[in-house]
Amino acid sequence: MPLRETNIVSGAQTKFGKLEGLTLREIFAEAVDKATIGAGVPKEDIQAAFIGSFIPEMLVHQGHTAPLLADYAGLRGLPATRHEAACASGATALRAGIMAIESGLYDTVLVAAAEKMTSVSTNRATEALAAAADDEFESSMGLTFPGVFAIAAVAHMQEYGTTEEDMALVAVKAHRNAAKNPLAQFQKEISLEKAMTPRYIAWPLKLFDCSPISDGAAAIVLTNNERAKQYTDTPVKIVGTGQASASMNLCDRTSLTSFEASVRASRIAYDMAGLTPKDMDFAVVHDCFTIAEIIASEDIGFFKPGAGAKAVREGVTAMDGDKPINPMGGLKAVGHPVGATGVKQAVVLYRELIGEAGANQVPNHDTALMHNFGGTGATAVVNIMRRADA
Amino acid sequence: MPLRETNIVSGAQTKFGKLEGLTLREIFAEAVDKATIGAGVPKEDIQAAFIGSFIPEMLVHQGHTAPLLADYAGLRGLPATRHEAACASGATALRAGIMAIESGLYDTVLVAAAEKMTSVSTNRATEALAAAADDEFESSMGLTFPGVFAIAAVAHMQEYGTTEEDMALVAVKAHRNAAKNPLAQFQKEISLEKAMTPRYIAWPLKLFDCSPISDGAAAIVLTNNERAKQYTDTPVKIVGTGQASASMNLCDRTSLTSFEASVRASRIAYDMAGLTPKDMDFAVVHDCFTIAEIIASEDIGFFKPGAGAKAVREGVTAMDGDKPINPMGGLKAVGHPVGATGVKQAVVLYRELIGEAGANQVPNHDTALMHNFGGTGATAVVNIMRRADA
Amino acid sequence: MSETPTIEQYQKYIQDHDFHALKCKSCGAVIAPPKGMCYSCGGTDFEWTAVSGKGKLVSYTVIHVAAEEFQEETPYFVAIVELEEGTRITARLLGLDPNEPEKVKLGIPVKLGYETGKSGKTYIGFSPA
Amino acid sequence: MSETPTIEQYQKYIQDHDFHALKCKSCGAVIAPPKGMCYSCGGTDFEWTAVSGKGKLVSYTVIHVAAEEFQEETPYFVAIVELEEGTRITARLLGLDPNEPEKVKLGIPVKLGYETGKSGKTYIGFSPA
Ligand SMILES: [Zn+2]
Ligand SMILES: [Zn+2]
Repeated sequence: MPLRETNIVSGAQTKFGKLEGLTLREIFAEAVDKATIGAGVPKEDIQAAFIGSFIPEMLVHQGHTAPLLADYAGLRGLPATRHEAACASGATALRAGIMAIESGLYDTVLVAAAEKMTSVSTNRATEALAAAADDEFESSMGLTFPGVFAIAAVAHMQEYGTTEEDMALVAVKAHRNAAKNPLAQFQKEISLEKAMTPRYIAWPLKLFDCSPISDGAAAIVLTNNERAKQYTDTPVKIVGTGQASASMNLCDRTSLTSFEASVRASRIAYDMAGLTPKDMDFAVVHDCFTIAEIIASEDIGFFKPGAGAKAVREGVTAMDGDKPINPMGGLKAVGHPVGATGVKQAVVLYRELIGEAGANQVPNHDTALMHNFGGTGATAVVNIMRRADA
Repeated sequence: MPLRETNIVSGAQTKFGKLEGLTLREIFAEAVDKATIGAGVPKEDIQAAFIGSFIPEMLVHQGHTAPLLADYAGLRGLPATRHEAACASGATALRAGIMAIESGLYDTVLVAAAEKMTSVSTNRATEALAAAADDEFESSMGLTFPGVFAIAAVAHMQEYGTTEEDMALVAVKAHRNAAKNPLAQFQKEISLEKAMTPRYIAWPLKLFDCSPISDGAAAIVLTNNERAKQYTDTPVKIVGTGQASASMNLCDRTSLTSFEASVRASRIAYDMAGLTPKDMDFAVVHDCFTIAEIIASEDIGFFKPGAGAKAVREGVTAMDGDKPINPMGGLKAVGHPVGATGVKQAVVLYRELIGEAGANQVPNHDTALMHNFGGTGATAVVNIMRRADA
Repeated sequence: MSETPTIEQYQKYIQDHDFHALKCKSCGAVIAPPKGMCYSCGGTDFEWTAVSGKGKLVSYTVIHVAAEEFQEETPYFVAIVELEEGTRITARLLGLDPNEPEKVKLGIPVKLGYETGKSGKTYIGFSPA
Repeated sequence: MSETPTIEQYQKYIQDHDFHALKCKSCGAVIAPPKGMCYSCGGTDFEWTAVSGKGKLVSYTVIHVAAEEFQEETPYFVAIVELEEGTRITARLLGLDPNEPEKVKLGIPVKLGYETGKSGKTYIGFSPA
């Protein structure tokens, strides 16, 4: 049965990138202000805040971030909880918001997420990100976050003939889309040649296969059916939601060419919504690395296993293709402030679905899917959204 | 309106203390096994896991802890999310579990929490705990976690005449109760004289005013009304739940002698349950420091502002008093593996309410309240529970 | 952007021994430490303001066990002070003996100053006025 | 308690160049790295078992950008290897040139060994059999 009560009535993000001179809480407050007072939702209407952030402990030496961020953003006193699932932190906060609305405990809630990553060195950020993998059995032998995806890439290349060039084409598409997105970290197209520059991070993944280190925040407001119309004429309904996990260790997974948690989460979300991949007009997927977008496009059922690379080559996932993926530029080119990404994805769906994505607007925009995953696929969240009037 | 669907059908904790040679995941799995297979709840019945942990990033260099812990404990593939609110991490995980059940998205869920603190030095643990305060404006000038409670203690002493001896009596009571609790870190009574040993941590708080550094885990199973009876004849219903926040900075609070988030959270919980402090047979409150128990006993409405110390002196909060508080020994003597505490409190309520608290059984046990708070009171969660047959 | 008060600038003012608070452009409330929204009126536009430096002692402690970074500085006072302008801030206490904390009286008038710790970091501090 | 396999002991075996896996007492499944519950049968009782050390290469990468602790060791291989006994583990690859990763073939037989990194820590590694 589709979710009954959950509507998105506003959504906003800060610019992503190196936000010089601004702290985590200032970035967070900017997104909250845009999604509340900036969108006609008074802060007094917000009854609870569900906040995603991955690793402020290591990046800015701050835990207990939810009340801190909520208070700074003028949401003093509200129940404010932080949700952490590595790169899926944002989407797990969103799911908490969904359950809060569906349970009837709250009418209107804020879901917001932020990460401040650029105040530490690249090695230190790499170390913080490695906390998303298994410290005892992976990170402690020097396996990195890109390294895990590189291992998946090598398996995918071997099994399906995916090439380094296919991966590079994902980066080229991401930059092409982001070039029109004023909130993106990189607003410049890149050539295939440039994307293929052999600067290896974790072979065979090169610099341009990797999403950057970014600061940023995003926020949305969820409300129930009764209240939705008081904020907007075009609420977006979340009709299906799925979350699944897998073993943290890549070595314990059944398959290296598919992320089982993504497959399971999307199946649950489709079943709940009563929809299939064919019904999706577009998708926003978790392209932390180029290979991750290819695998995700297969895992969510847009393409058969192994057919993801071909879809990229043939432009099927381009903005004007049959199944646009990451029409605003994805993590790769818009940036990846880790914990914020899941909520930013919801903002992208919201803006595209209501037809306010500007130069990045996809032509068909009734129904879409977001796919956010955590770490190396140990957490996956899939949400299916639909314009209320669609 | 009271919560309708949420039942606790099992609850267990590991021993708290220095659990030598065991990692976070092993401790976690022990609690999960006790609360599932050990209590007649097959793991296959669990549909989602809500996990509390405060700061594994700094204590054991591990983020993305929910899928890691769930997988290790044999809950592979389930949606598993981590909830963080400093020392209230456990209770925020519990609230997520409540909303999951009330929303109808899940029938049976696990709420579990763990912390491994003893693998680092005391200074390092102090630093990790300080991440629960405001890094920019408190921790960065050397204010510690005990320091914040010391500031509150000084204000309480000035305003109400509370004394260092009153605080020491809280410690004496905690140790007296814990002496009968085989899972407690300290199972030895202490004299008032010993509790008054002038070894200051943050003046006027002394060593025996502070809860210890501990390892430990706790887990409970929540299920809806339809399923509850298949696991136990004595489910415990969660009838009211409240959460509130306050500014992170103590200096921004209206009052230093009361934690406003505790007052607000308990008011919400009482209103939801349709009950008052008079209806409570006993309470488990967050006694991270002795002064915190005194203030909490006032904030939850058991005693008037300023009357908490008198209640301790007169034995009202003792196991055989009119309003027993922390009958199993509290954080002070049972231990305080930070993120695990909120779930452990729920386990205590569950065991007391169903009459299985052994030597620590309170005489009246129909209805009770748990109060868990985070950091220096910036998060507070209050839940009111009642035996289903009461 | 450059005129909008930031936390970075707030901290820099302290390091420069030139404490500034925020002032709400809508209602005039003086706010420190910085907030993104005025507690009094909900305004979000702020400007810098100097303060008189006069205040009174609200409460305090003496830290004996600290995070590694500060352990060398123990014992030291940390206090909450209410400024004449109405806002409260967390600061060190100066000119008092941390080994005789019971001699300090709440409510005494204090004045703003600065202290440089062994770490080289400068803290706001208040001494009896 | 002392006979129950722990993660601490698993790591110690590796440091001692004496790799051991867990064996499920109910179904005999060999498991490494350690788990609290057997994936095959749901059992929770384990004992230590030695392994043949034979396996095959499932996939791999070469790390160029690492956490600070490992940066000095770059470039280095990290691989997933499936042991003859059926379980898969993450390990270093030994005896191959990390500057020519494209020459490594998936599926090749490998045998268990050890490598001590510049940090002084010992890793499990596999070299072509
Ligand atoms: Zn104002
Ligand atoms: Zn088995």
